[in-house]
Amino acid sequence: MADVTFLKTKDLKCHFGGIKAVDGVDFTLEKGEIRAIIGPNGAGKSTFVSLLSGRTEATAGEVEFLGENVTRLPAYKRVRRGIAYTFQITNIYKDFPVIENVAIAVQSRLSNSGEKTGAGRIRAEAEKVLARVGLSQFAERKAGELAYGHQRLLEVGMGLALQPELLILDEPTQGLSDSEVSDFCDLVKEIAQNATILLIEHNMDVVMTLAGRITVLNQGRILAEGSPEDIRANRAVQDAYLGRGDE
Amino acid sequence: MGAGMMKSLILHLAVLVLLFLLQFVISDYAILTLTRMMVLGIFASGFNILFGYTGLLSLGHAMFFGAGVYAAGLPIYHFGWSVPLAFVFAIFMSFVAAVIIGVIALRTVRDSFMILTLMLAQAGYLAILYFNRETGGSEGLTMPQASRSFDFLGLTIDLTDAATRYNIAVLLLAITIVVSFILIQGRYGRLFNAIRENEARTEMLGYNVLTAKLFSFTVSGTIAGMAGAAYAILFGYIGATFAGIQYSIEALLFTLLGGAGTLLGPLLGSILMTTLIDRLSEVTSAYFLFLGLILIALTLWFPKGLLGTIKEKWLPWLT
Amino acid sequence: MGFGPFLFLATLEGLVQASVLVLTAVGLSLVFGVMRVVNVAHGEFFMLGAVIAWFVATNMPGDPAIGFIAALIISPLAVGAVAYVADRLILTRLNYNPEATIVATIGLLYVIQQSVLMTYGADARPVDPPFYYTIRLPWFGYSSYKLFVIAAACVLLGVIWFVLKRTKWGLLMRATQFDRETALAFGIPVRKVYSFVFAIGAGLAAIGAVLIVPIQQAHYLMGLDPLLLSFTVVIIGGLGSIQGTIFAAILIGLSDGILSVFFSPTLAKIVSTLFVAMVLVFKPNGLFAKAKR
Amino acid sequence: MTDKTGNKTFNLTRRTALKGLAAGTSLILSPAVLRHGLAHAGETIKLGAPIHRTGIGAAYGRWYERVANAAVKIINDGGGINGMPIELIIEDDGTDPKRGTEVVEKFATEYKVDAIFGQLFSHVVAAAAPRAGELKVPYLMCSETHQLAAGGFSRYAFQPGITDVKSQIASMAPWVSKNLGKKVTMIYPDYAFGYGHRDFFSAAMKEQGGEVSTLIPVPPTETSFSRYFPQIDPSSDVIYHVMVGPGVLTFVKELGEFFGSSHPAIFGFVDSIEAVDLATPQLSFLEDSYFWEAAPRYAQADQTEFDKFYREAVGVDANGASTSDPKDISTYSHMFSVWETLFAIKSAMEAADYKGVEQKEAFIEALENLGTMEASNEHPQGKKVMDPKTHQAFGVQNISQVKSSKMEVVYTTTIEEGMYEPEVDYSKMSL
Repeated sequence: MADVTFLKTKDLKCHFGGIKAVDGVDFTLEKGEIRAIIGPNGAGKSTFVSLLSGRTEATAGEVEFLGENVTRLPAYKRVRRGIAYTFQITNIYKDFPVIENVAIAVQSRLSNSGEKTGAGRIRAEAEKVLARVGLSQFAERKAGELAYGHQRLLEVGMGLALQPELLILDEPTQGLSDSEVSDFCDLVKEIAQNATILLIEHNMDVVMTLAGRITVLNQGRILAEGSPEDIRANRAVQDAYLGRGDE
Repeated sequence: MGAGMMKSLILHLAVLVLLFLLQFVISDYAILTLTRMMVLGIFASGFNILFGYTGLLSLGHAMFFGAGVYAAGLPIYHFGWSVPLAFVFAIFMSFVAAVIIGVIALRTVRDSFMILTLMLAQAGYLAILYFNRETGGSEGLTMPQASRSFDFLGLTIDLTDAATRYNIAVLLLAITIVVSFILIQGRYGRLFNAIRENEARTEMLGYNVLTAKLFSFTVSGTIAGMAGAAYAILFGYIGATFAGIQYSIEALLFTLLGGAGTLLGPLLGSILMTTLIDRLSEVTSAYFLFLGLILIALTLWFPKGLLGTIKEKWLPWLT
Repeated sequence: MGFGPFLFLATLEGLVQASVLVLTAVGLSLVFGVMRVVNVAHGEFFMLGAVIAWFVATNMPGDPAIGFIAALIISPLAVGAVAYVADRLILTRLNYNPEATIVATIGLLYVIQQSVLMTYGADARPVDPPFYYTIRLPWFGYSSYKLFVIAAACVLLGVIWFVLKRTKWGLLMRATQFDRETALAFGIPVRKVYSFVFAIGAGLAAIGAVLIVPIQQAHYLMGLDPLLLSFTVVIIGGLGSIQGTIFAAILIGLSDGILSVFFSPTLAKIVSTLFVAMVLVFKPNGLFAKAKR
Repeated sequence: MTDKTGNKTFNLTRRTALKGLAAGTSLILSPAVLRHGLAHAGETIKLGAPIHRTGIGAAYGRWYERVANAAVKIINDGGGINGMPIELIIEDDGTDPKRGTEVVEKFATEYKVDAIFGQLFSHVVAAAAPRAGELKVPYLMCSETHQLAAGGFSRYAFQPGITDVKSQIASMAPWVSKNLGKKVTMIYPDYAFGYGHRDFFSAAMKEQGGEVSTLIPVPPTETSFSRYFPQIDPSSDVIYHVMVGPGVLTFVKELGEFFGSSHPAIFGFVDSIEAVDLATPQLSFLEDSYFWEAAPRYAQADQTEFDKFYREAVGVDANGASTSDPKDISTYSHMFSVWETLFAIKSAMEAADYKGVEQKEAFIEALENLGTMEASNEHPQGKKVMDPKTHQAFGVQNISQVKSSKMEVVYTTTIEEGMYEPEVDYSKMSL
């Protein structure tokens, strides 16, 4: 096959002492997908995407991104290759203005691609990003003073500013109101036109609206994978959600 | 942003010009002490790059100040090097020291980083005592008369002359402020700030945080070393005390008093603290008591230091 | 003298140093562990303990032992009280912000040091040990009081262990250390716990000082060394780990004593300092850090 | 702060801030009028004394200050110098090289003193003395340091009140080798002060046909000493010790514990126990041991009238303690240097008919030519001879033995025993 796989993991493992958070995951992701990862609490979803982004070091196995083995690369190098990660717990520069939060990301992208990093250029690009996520009117506000939903948007905006190949969203709609959630879904759809999206999500409505395919993790392993319909019908998945999964 | 930067630039240049002009109006004594305050202000400015902007608290920065002092003073004393050569050499050696120490120290974070820098500085201090036959140990060495004046680019520079020393200090301060200004206003400033505020996030935005910290550490250590070299050359004495812990603490105090993360803060802190001690010691030898009370008061009512508070409340554009 | 006795003496000396260090460092470790603040004035609490011991011992009539025992009780209480007041007046108001606390405690350091200089003076003053007996070994003589210091430190550590693990107060402290927010949610008076921990930490430093003054003298500048050493011990041992602190104190006390057998003393200090530094580099969270996810 | 009211607040507070700034600036820039700037030149002789009031030298500083005040009072009561009273300005130098230099600069430029005297610790002197020379102020140290006679400073630096450490130490060697033994173990602090002893005494012993067989340097921060004692060569005749700082009582006590009753002869420099009461139980081990003393702390049977006069003026009793507090022990073997320095200044100024800075050169030449200063009320420690080349005065030294917790002089050296070839000639340098 001429095309390389966009993202692939082989027998990926991550153990903390005796806890097998991720225990042998083989996973593939094609370019342009919106993929959701679901699973009960403690299934290893967050650890799994942390392994992809490089925040956590794998105990064993491999991660391959665009044909390159990135397993041993530090996180920042993976970001430079196009893997962007947004945090589950909002992780922004709370004391900085909103626009500065995005500007930091923009500067990273520009300087890593060897482009000019003049103050004016960075600001212009940052403004564009803010407009896309709908935060333009808050540009000069302290990020920490934003409403929670807006902080989540800013978090996504920072990922977006990197213009990633792969955007990993870790429970992006947690704590958002219904109207915010639907706006958010529209935003993700728009982003998906230029980027592949990997989404950890508890809100099944969001998952069903957005995801093309769904991967179900349970106890560190892949339990099932398929289209939303397949997953809905899958017996094993229902069991996992209906109480067998401990923690 | 642009306008703010302009204002900030003008303010800093104005301060430098003011410092230059002051020599024509202030007393002889003020010239002498202000010279010393500026050199120590440079030291604290170097410290501030690391602490104020990048958020890394080193408790051992005297090791770089001391490295500068000795790398400049020893070749002059033992080999009769010319002053400019020794000065450049000292800056280079501080740079090398900063890179090596940085590579080691930056393997640790927060509390461990603090203690590790403290320990390394202590080892350096003890090494000066250990090699006392060369360094003069705690007693130190008085620079030879011959090094008190030198020819440079056709000019004869007399270091025993107060005005000459003052202007050299202003020049070095100007270089420090301008270099720092360019650094902080540029992309490294943004990066340093980002690391200070949220290191994990910064790494996940594609920055090589470790390299950036090492860069900051190196710049910081080199500036501190330059200050040390200037001290040795201008005041003609080198001694182990300059590598001791009280100088590491002093850099921290100057910075915190003046305002961490402001370019002029460390200088302001140096001037205020030294003046305070000087004036208080005229009326009481208990000046450390007052100093202690002032420090406590500062943390209670001016937690960001003087310029830091001014910046936060009134002048957000201040660099 | 043969090498064996030499090493034996160095080990004894190392143990005495470790004993005093361990008490001082456990105090710092408690403060560091529970309150997460760096108390730069800790060494001054140590010094204050020594100076108060001198005041008590010289003003107590009768046998030196009575003065010593009185000092052992009064000095830690007095120093603890000073620390308690400092915490109430300053640290609580700073909300225990780490940087502000460093500066404020540096301020406190100056205040204590200068106050002692003005009242007690610049002299080094001795306190009579409770007993004078010298044990004569075949190779050298050794002070029985020093052996008493080692024993006393062991007993005190036992008491500390008991308080921490077996009493309500210990439970409160450990709960606060484990998770401040949860502790608050469970109605633990965190502020009060903090003030008491700060006082107890200072009191422990004072006990260490009372034990040491019959060996070395009370002097207003004596606080710096214990401060640096305690810091080192606490970090090497791993933040908030009392066992780690004890282990590190013994390690550092002994290595300092024994290294000086092999190297010239200043070189020995350099080597042991660098050794500690390297432990930090390769074990950044200390030797006894709890595994973190 | 909202936009509406913001402006007003801004202005108000900015004004306040500016006011503060202005106040701060004027504080920094104002010449220190205060107490001392007011007197006009030619009315008084201004002498600046940077004293170790705080820092590691504080125990010495306290007594230096008392001696200086006592001497100035006597001079002023007697009509001052050339009809002008001395105005004594004292400031703390923190026993710190940086602060010490700052204070010297302040005396030179702000108070515009006629001379500076009184610094003791050698690291402070090493930093401050050259700066005084560059500011062209006569600088008289009361330090014992050999740096001056070694040629480290300038023509403005003098030490007229006390013999330098090289001479003190060298003059001890003949007596030690003759009376105590030829094989010496030396225990000394591992820093500058100790190196003088290490180098000078080793050389002087060699000249006497003896040797310093073992050197035991102890780091300055050390608080416990037992573990160093096994290094003492058991075949030594003499243990030579010199310890400074707060650790000395521990040192002696542990030495006693280590050795018990049989031990080599012990010889030390009294620096170890300056400001320390010999009658302390911890020091009982020193009984019968020997000490160098410059001035005998305990009034001797043959006490001179001069010593009596000096003790009374300063307020020191026959045991070397303060007359108002018998627990307050003086630094008797060093502090006389302040006294003698002040009288040397007086006599040189009188010789130069000094009225003000115009006669500075004459004053310096007069200091160089002080020549022999006989034992007198002005020189209670004994006769001194000023060397015009090295700017160093040489005097007699005493060896005392501890008897019943007091020191009895057993031998007094001649000045010649401590003389050495000049290493520098300051008098030929320009002013």
